[in-house]
Amino acid sequence: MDLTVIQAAIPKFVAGFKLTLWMSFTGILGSLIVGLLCSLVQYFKVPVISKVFTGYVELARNTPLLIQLFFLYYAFPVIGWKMSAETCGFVGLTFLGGSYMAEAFSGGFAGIAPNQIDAGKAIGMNQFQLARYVVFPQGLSLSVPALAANVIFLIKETSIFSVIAIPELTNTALDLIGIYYRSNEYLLMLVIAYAIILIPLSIILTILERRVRYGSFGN
Amino acid sequence: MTKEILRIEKLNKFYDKRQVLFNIDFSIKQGEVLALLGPSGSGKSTLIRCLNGLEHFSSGNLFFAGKKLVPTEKNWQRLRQKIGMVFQSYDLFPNLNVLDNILLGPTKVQKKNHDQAKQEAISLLQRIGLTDYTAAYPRQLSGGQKQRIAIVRALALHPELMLFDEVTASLDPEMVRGVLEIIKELSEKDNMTMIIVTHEMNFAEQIADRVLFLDDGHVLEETDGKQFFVNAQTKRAREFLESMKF
Amino acid sequence: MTKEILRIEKLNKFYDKRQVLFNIDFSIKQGEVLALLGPSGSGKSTLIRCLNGLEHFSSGNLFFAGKKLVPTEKNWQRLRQKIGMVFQSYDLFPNLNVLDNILLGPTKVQKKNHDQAKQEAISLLQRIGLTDYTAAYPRQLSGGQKQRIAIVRALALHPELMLFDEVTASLDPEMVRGVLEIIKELSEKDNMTMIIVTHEMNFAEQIADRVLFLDDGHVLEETDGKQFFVNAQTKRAREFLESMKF
Amino acid sequence: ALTLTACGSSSKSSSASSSNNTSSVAAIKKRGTIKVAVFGDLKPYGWVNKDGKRVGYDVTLARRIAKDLGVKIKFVQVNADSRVDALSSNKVDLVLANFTVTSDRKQVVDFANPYMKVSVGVVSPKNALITSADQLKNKTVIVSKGTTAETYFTQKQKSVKLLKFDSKTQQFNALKNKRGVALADDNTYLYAWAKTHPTYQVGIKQLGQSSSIAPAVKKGNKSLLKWTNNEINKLNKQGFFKRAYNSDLRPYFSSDVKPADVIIEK
Amino acid sequence: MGHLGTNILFAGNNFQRLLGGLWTTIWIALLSLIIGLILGTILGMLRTLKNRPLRIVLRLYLEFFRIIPTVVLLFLAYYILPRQLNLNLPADQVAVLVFALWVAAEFSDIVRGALISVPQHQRESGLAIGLNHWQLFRYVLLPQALTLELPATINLATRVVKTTSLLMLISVMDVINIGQQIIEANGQTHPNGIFLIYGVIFFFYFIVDYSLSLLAKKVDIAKQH
Ligand SMILES: Nc1ncnc2c1ncn2[C@@H]1O[C@H](COP(=O)(O)OP(=O)(O)OP(=O)(O)O)[C@@H](O)[C@H]1O
Ligand SMILES: Nc1ncnc2c1ncn2[C@@H]1O[C@H](COP(=O)(O)OP(=O)(O)OP(=O)(O)O)[C@@H](O)[C@H]1O
Ligand SMILES: [Mg+2]
Ligand SMILES: [Mg+2]
Repeated sequence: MDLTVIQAAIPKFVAGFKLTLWMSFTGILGSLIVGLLCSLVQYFKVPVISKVFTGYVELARNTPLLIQLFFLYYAFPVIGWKMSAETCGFVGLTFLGGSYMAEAFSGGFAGIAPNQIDAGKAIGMNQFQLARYVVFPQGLSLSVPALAANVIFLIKETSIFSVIAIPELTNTALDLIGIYYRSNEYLLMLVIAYAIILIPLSIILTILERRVRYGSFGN
Repeated sequence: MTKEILRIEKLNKFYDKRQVLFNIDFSIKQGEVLALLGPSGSGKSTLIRCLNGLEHFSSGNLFFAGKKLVPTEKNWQRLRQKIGMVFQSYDLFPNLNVLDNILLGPTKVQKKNHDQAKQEAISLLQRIGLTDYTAAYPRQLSGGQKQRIAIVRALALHPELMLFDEVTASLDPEMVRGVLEIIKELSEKDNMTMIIVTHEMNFAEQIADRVLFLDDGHVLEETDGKQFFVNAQTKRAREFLESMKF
Repeated sequence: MTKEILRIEKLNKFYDKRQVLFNIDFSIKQGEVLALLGPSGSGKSTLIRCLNGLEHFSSGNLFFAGKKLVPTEKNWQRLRQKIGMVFQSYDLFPNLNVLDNILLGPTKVQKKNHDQAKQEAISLLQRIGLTDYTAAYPRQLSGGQKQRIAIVRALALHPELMLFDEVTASLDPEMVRGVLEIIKELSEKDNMTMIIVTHEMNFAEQIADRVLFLDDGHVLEETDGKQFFVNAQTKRAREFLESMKF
Repeated sequence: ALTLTACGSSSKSSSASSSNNTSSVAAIKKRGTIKVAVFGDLKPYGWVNKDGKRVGYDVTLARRIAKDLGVKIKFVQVNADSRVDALSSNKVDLVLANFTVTSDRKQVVDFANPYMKVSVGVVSPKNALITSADQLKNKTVIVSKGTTAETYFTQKQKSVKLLKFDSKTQQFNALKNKRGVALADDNTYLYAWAKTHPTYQVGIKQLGQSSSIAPAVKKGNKSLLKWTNNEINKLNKQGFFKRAYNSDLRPYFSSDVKPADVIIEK
Repeated sequence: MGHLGTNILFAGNNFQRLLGGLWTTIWIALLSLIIGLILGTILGMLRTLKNRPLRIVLRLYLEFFRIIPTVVLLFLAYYILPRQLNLNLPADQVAVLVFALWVAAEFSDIVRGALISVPQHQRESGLAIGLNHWQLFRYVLLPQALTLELPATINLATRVVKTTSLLMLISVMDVINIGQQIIEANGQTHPNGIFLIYGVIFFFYFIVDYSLSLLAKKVDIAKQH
């Protein structure tokens, strides 16, 4: 282990670190939006669109991100659709993550006790009021654990972006290894970098989950 | 003759192909208390849930205050504001505190003035002796307290008819009394019209003006309250009453 | 004098720092039926669970058939074969059918001969009228049937003492009677020694030789069965009895 | 991080000491197979043809070496950036994957005698041909990770933006998708690639110094190094490389490329 | 379809080669699952014990595999393991090792969750008929946990299959690597072949994983009845 090697590589890792964070952030945000939209459409059984979304969820969930990225980055330009690597990464992560988030939200909505829905109806709520005051607030808190797991999962998935030449953390490490042949140092730095992102995040999410599980609604 | 609040004609209900309610006919007048009794699985819950559209009946008619209901979702939703219902499961919304649980219906559904609704809610809470719990969350309450608040939540909409489906069945025995007393007071002091499903035979005996005895989805008998418990008409009902005592 | 089966001396129980049982003393003789009554949270379940080591008591002694128990896990496990217990929750193993539920104890724990154990199990099922359900799985049974089988499962180990903790509390009212009748028969025909926690006061009145009334973790009174219900010694017990009737 | 705590630099800790050299000539012979790292997508050096067979100039050399050693051959497909690790982790005995000799690499592996000449070239579309390095300033150039082209730009022309890929397939696809103005790699494969892609041309034939390509063994593997050196010399004398050029390379090159541009003959 | 280069798929033995690659993918996934599930069950059981140091060690193990991306794990095992531990395995075995350890970590959490969600009264009624701890595990807790965790297990299996796509990065000749060889070998004759080949691979993965997902849904629904 050579400290000077590590020191010299820090700026590059910092750049990769920032990019990993940024790509994760945008991709997860996109996933949450897509997932919420999908799950709402599915919850209200909007005709036709809900079928289309179900198809999308199955397709995205059951194929590897790697292939999805290959398609976006290498195959689509052949038929004339060309996006930058970053856009491909964002679209790919959102495509995959949206389906995972949709499942998480749907799971939450489905987990609401039927007597809660009955109780809402019994005081005269209409569909929209039910969604707004019963399904949504309770479903969201029920889906928190699954959402949290997806957040971690999606951040890890950004490591695959190296195949489309996005210089995020994993790509940075592999590149440095290719140039300077210091696998021990660079892989160690890589592991540490992921740990710096994921350990605190995982702790925060666990606390959040526990909060929600013990139903500390409103306080 | 007092006003008829609700009437059911030839109500039939199927779950898939299985019929669970057969040609149910009955009506209830203003201020009356109707007890719905019968063995487990006889269709009591299904019937009472049909009355406010939580289950859709397969055929038959429902008249409310003399007017026939056209069973669209919109009409049901309007009707439900006039029919309060309390269930066996503690069904308060866990994400709202006691006051917000009570206010949700009046302010969001009926769009009443918030301050006025709040004043009214607090006076209802006073009546059941739970003003201290205005800001508490459901999980901080005992089962008996939750059920009393569920009753208040239904009352806050000023219903013309209240439905109670085994509201004490999940309660600790010592909690039962408090809840039943509220219901009794509602009938006696407020002259509230009510349909009650219960397994507390002593309670039913004290409160019911009339008893509808259900077995296997059929109304086996419809008898005056006092008479039913002393001398039920059908053998099945007498057997049932017997099994409820140890 | 008949043989003493179980004796408890100065039993204290803490959950963390909170004491929930205080200096409990009592004993039960062969063939006796002891009813453990008291309000919710008074410590009935905790006490009965201490008797077969599902909870570890913090101090005190337990004597079984005159011998003091050294409370190691091994000794508890041995003792549990002599003390049958049935809970409020239907506690059959859902992954095993009725027969296997009953046979698990005799064959795996007591290493009895499988065929012999099976014969015995079937004759027990006969007694409760459920031979048809030998191969059924718990989910195919009603609550009452499950509880009766849970009793048989405990009996299959030939216990010298049976503990019942509110075994009818989660049952549909019509199911209650069947289960209580089995328990009554066990006492009357088989002269089984039993400790019973129940909220069915009528039942307790009929079956209890002696009543231990608990309140807040203290034994408030220990009274002869007949006398307790007619004329309880303490005011607290009389209030309690009152609250149980509607 | 468990595995990483107690390690020295990769080169030192992993040098093959003579006592437990699992890639010595004797060890290979005893094992009966030699493991050789080759490319799988670098036509015409190491690639898999339509029938799924490994072919190419490097592959032909590898097969010959195995034959002369009297052992079977096992190919391990690598990418440019994993060639060093493949050796130092004992994944392979020998690298024959168009491995350019550089002073950096000499620190971490041992090169045998070279068998090919090479320098960094730049290929670009004919309609926007890049002919001098100056044209690349602030433009995006496509490279493969761990190649001499990458190193060249990283060290000598910092103003060029690099888009770095794992495999040759990916980098050429990226060029076709116009993800950069040009692609830099060893001129030897650019010649071949340009021939089959007539809208492209190798506008810069040589950037920086010319260097050579050689077989590589794990640092300190004297036994296999010595054997390979002798082998290369012997094959040279026998005209093996010329024959290999004619069969494996010439069909893929355009006519302006001469054997002397590529192979080394003494 | 002609311009998309359908014939590239059936030229030579291309299709068989792709299927061969798919088989590599599947056997690696399958073997890792088998090893991982067995190991995970044992670890999951150990994690319910009250032994604190043991639980901490197993928790660290779980977190390590949960936090480090699989690509990185593969590189670590492929390049670092041989040097530091002198354990030199071929790429496919490295893949099985990494995936099995990863599956074991994830599965131990599933098993643990299922075990502790077996209702408390099941545990107690087991004790009440005199079962010892091992008998309790063997006859009561484990069988119930196994049915509880079946859908989660199948979901894990789909993730393993998907993650095999990373094998190309450590030189395993999986379906994607072979697909790239075919694209490269036919590059100038079928410029659009890339679309078709990736499409076929996409479809392969989808078929395998979608059938697994359907199975998981079915099991889940069956469980609710
Ligand atoms: N959602 C449903 N789908 C199919 N069948 C149902 C459904 N709900 C109830 N049933 C059946 O309808 C019949 C009547 O049930 P219901 O719950 O109305 O009985 P009940 O008289 O309220 O019984 P209990 O006293 O146990 O509450 C039963 O046979 C029940 O199995
Ligand atoms: N696991 C536990 N941890 C902490 N406190 C407990 C626990 N179990 C019970 N308690 C407390 O011990 C006291 C006695 O509880 P216990 O369940 O024995 O009462 P009970 O008489 O059986 O009541 P019920 O009639 O409701 O079953 C209660 O105050 C309860 O809150
Ligand atoms: Mg009901
Ligand atoms: Mg209790």
